[in-house]
Amino acid sequence: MRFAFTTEQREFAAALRALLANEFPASALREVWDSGTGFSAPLWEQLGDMGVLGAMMAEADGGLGMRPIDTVLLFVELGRAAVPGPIIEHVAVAGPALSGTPYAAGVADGSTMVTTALGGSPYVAHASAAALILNDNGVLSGYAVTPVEGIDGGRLLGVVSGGTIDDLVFDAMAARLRGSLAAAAYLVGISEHMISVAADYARVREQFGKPIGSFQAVKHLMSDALLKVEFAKPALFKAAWGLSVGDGTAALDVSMAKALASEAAYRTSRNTMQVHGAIGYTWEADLHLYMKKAWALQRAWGDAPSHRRIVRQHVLGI
Amino acid sequence: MRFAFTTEQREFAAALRALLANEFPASALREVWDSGTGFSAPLWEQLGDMGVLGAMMAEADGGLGMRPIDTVLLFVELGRAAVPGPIIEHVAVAGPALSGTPYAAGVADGSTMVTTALGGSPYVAHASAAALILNDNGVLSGYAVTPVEGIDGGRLLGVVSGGTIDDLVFDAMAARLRGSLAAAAYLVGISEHMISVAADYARVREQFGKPIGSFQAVKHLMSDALLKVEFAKPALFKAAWGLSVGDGTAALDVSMAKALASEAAYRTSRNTMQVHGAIGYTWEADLHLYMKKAWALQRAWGDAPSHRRIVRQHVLGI
Amino acid sequence: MDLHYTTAQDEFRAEARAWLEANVPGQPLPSFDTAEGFAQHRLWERKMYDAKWSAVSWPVEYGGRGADYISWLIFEEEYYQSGAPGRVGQNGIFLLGPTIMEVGTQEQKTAYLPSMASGDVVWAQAWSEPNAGSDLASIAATAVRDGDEWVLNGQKIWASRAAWADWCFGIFRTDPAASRHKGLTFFLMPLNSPGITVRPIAQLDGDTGFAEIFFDDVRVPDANILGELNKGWSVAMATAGFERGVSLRSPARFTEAAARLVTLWRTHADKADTTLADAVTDVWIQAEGYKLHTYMTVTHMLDGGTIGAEASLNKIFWSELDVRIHELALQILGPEAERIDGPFERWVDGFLFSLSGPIYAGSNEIQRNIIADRVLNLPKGA
Amino acid sequence: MDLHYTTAQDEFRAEARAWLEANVPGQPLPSFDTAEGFAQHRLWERKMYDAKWSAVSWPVEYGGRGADYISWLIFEEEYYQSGAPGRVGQNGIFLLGPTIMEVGTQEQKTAYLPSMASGDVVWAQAWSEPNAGSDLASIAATAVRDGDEWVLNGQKIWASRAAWADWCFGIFRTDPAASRHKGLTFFLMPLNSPGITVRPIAQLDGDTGFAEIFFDDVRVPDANILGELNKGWSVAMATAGFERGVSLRSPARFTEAAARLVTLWRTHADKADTTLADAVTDVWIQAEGYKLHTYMTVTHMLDGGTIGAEASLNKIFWSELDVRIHELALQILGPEAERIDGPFERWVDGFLFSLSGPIYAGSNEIQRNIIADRVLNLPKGA
Repeated sequence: MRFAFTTEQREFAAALRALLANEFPASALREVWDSGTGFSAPLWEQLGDMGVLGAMMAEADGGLGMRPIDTVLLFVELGRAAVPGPIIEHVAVAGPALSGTPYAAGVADGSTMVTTALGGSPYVAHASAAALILNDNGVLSGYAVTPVEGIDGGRLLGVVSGGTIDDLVFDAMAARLRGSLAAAAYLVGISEHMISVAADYARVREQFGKPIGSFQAVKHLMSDALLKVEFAKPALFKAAWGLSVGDGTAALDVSMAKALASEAAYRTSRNTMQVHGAIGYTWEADLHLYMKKAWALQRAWGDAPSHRRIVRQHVLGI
Repeated sequence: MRFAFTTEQREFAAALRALLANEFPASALREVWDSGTGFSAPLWEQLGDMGVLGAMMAEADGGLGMRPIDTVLLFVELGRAAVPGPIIEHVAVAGPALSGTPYAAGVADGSTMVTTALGGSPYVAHASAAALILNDNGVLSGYAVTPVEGIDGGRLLGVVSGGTIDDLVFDAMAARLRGSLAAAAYLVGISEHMISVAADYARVREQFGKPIGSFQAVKHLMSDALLKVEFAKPALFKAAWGLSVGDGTAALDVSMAKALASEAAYRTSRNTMQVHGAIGYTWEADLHLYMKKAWALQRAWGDAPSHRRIVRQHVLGI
Repeated sequence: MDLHYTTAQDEFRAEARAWLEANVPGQPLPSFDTAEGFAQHRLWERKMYDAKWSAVSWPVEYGGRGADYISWLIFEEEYYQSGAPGRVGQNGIFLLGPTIMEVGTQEQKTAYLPSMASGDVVWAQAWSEPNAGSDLASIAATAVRDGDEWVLNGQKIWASRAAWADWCFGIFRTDPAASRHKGLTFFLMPLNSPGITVRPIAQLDGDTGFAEIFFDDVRVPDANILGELNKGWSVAMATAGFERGVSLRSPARFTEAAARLVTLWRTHADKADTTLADAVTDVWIQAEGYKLHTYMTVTHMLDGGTIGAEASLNKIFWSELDVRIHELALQILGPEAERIDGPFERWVDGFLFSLSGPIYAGSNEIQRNIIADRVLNLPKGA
Repeated sequence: MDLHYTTAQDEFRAEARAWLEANVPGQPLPSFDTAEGFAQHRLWERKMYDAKWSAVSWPVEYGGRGADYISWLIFEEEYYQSGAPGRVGQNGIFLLGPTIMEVGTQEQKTAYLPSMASGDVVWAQAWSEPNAGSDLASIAATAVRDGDEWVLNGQKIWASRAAWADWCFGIFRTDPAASRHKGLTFFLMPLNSPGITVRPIAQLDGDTGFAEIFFDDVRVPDANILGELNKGWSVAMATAGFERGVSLRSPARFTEAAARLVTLWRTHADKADTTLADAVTDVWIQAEGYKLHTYMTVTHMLDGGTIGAEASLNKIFWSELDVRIHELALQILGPEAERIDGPFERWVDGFLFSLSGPIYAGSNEIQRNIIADRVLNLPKGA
């Protein structure tokens, strides 16, 4: 029994965090929103160079052959920076499913961007940015996208039509689990970022002659958010381990992780916005770029109630 | 449309409040707990003299012929003092049901104490104190009581056996509605008392060199309790009016009132105990005498979830 | 107590419903936080004014019907049920108007009220400043007397409707020696006055529902002071009382939203999930409770009572109820909740707007302090 | 990361389970907050000590097994699952014991630890004073040096187990010139010392789980100081850290309670009500989350890490989880929840006890301040 990450796992995540802190501040994310492309081509290339895009693909495909436990901290970091584009879909979901296929090399180095349509949504996220869509039947290419306006400028939505499907047999259930897990990790990362942004604000913003962070009401809003996030993490990490070693309760653990992470992220968005006051309700403040990603991902890959029902089935049998 | 009480209604309640403030402070309630009788004989007599015990019985029976709207404020006051014994059962439930029966005179002047067994509980509250039990079949007398220990020393529980039943046809549904309404009113009264006790404590108790009531954490615990209570009241009063005039949605309104009052009372018990700190966890502090009554009555006459299901049936049809 | 409506009230309701059914635009108007939408909403205000529906509770001479609060609540219920447009004239008709009637001179009433009721003059409110938000008393904007005029300087922010409004009202420091709540005066001025610059601020949904207003030697005559010199705080608090209390958020708004949520539940929710059904039922109950609470409050006011700090209870209640209603709607919508331009746009917009509720008109944290201090008489915080 | 237990850990679990199955009393013992129950619980501690189970994580020389934290968690899981009695020796074994091992002298370790592990000496903790509750640093009880002895005066309150315990520990002001956290010293003393008066306090359930302790010229030798003179605060905080952190409330307590709640749901709840089922599922998830969080914390400590203010996160989490578990149980029980002497007595007692969780060991309001100040580095409050 050892509940800790290896030095290698922590160092890879730290390197990614450093890269994103330097290369992808909130201003860069805002540029992506303004550009209307839904992703950052230069960042995508850097993530490819770093090996992140093919991290979970076989080494034979040019990937790093990493398991969920090796990459869960990476998704926390990708979430902390709210990296736009199909990062969850490409890296955690499609990548491993496409290992050993003719698409593998392009996916591993990122030159072929893939998104997925495995959820129950009528809309496909990142369809316009990606070249391929992995759906339950296989790999869709040459499709048309009718865009619809989504809440998150880093996650463009569209209705997909046409295209040619290249049949592929893969474990769609396992793919969904990887997606839910990566989304949960990403939500934990966003939440930690929102907390840190709100704490910074609460230290400097003064009212009644004192920093607002010195008022108990603000302290408790912040503590309550942190509490939710801190107690989502262990469930997240256990689920990542379970998926990696094929533990019997891995699917259950993923549902617990996604339920806890979704609720933590939503609560954090509410409390940190409240701490910001009116400025948190503006388009100019960066907070909304992260809140809106959290609101989209809290439902993508299964919202908290649906994942709790999965746990309920296991615990209570109904 | 006029949502206010008459001067008479308010003055009767004010008189009762004054009587209870003088005659039945917490020390008197504590004596009842210590006595193990579950009610106060002298107070019962005073309430009889005041007309409260027969308030809802016909004048021909020696009652005051009052409707729920005329008595709802009385039950708020009875709750504020956490008056022990079958006050809800005798006054609101059995009294009107026994109008015009041979029992009427004794019930109206209080010389015959009645409790009820119309709920789904295996235990009968106040059975040992009362001489008669009104159940779905009629009036039970000469019964034996096997006491069980209840949480509220002002509401003794027992298992009833034997006795002779005097068949009586009465509107048991209406009786239950009157009981739920009176319990809701009583819970509002207890809640207001717990809030006032905790506010008094927060004004004088000092920590960190200041009254604890000056800390936002304490202010917000208190405000949240008051918020629940203030928004339970209008629903309570509307239900009392509806029962009085035979309004079509009266049953629904009673369920709303009991659900809101039960939740308000429980939240108030939690928040006011937290404001008290360790002293609130003691037997010596008076708070527990009121909290435990609230915990018993939040479930008696239907708890919040069951009453909410009744509203759900009306609103959503499931 | 008699919760039946009178025949007159029933007839008033029928009249309002008939007019609304005949006149409410078939298509929802564009957001009044856009230039085009603002213009269309102004026309709607005019249309209501011509039929004497724009300010039903106002005296007849100023364009109202002299209706009492109960009738006003009835009108609001019909208004929200009819799906009529939002009230772009709200700052004036519901907040400033009642204040002018309370403390204004006859000249001011005659000058401002009819044009306010007709929508010819739409008002923006300018309370907050960059360093005076929750701590409103730390107003720094100044007004200095110069002859029979005042020269205003400073900056206001979060001024709702200011992007396209005609006039604005706010408080300025007229006695530099006084501090906090003292020495403030309530001014009214046209937004096109020389020296005023308006910078719209985009809110969560991208629309510019509020703005910054910069005052650079803006000259305002003595006559534009509302209430007494240096007594602006109490005038402002009267207005804020209206805002937090009954007038800003009439219960009809929430009973209507709760009813829409019930419909959404019927059409889109999994009926076997009683968790969701119970949650929907709970907000329906809360909306009913808020409605009843308001009828009780207005009866109290009709009896000559006033609402003070209790208004803070309302503000917390409706703002948290509004958030909860929309959270549940988005939960029911699931993946559709991520789309903001689709058939469910109103729910997503409503969710974003609801998040401002716990913040504006005094954050709910401040409201809880007010309740503790003034209703429960707890000692003031450090 | 490897969440599989090692063979040695599996064997340890099997050994613990076997012993507990063979030795746990068939009938629950009377509450250790009664004289009779206290005596019986003391005997149980002795029985565990004889089999080396009373303090598994302690070094062998003091009566433990030198088990690491993981094994301790495993033992706790087996212990709660077995329905074994509550630990009357808890204050000593889980709180004071570890502190003595950390800062005590060899003499103190030899003198106090074995008798603590065996239950021969049961310890009471005496932190709070009537005017030093949440504000623990405002300790007023004093200790004045007299030769090689100290003379203690003052009053302690909420001293758990003090009604029947043998010894107690607490902090006293030894430097009258110093204020707040400075000038305090940590003392150990027998409760039968001349000058000590113990007044038991009845708690919510009527039992006397804690007491007031009055010190009237109580003489304590130098040797009974734990840690350095005037450094009592840091010693106390180390102890409190254990209390809020892993040691006081091992997750097994809550996973076991959640499992019992699931059983209660199966036997007594309306299965069509998914609202209740989802709520039960939610607390089951919370209990699992707390367990996993503890395994992560413990691995961190095995790697040489320490837990500081993060302990406050644990304390809030387990105390609120415990309340929630029991609220749901009482909701399921319905009318039976009003009876306290029946077949469901454990649930009702557990509910009452759970309400103390958000208060003792530092109220959850204080814990939230600590998290904000020390984990999130927000500015200290006024």
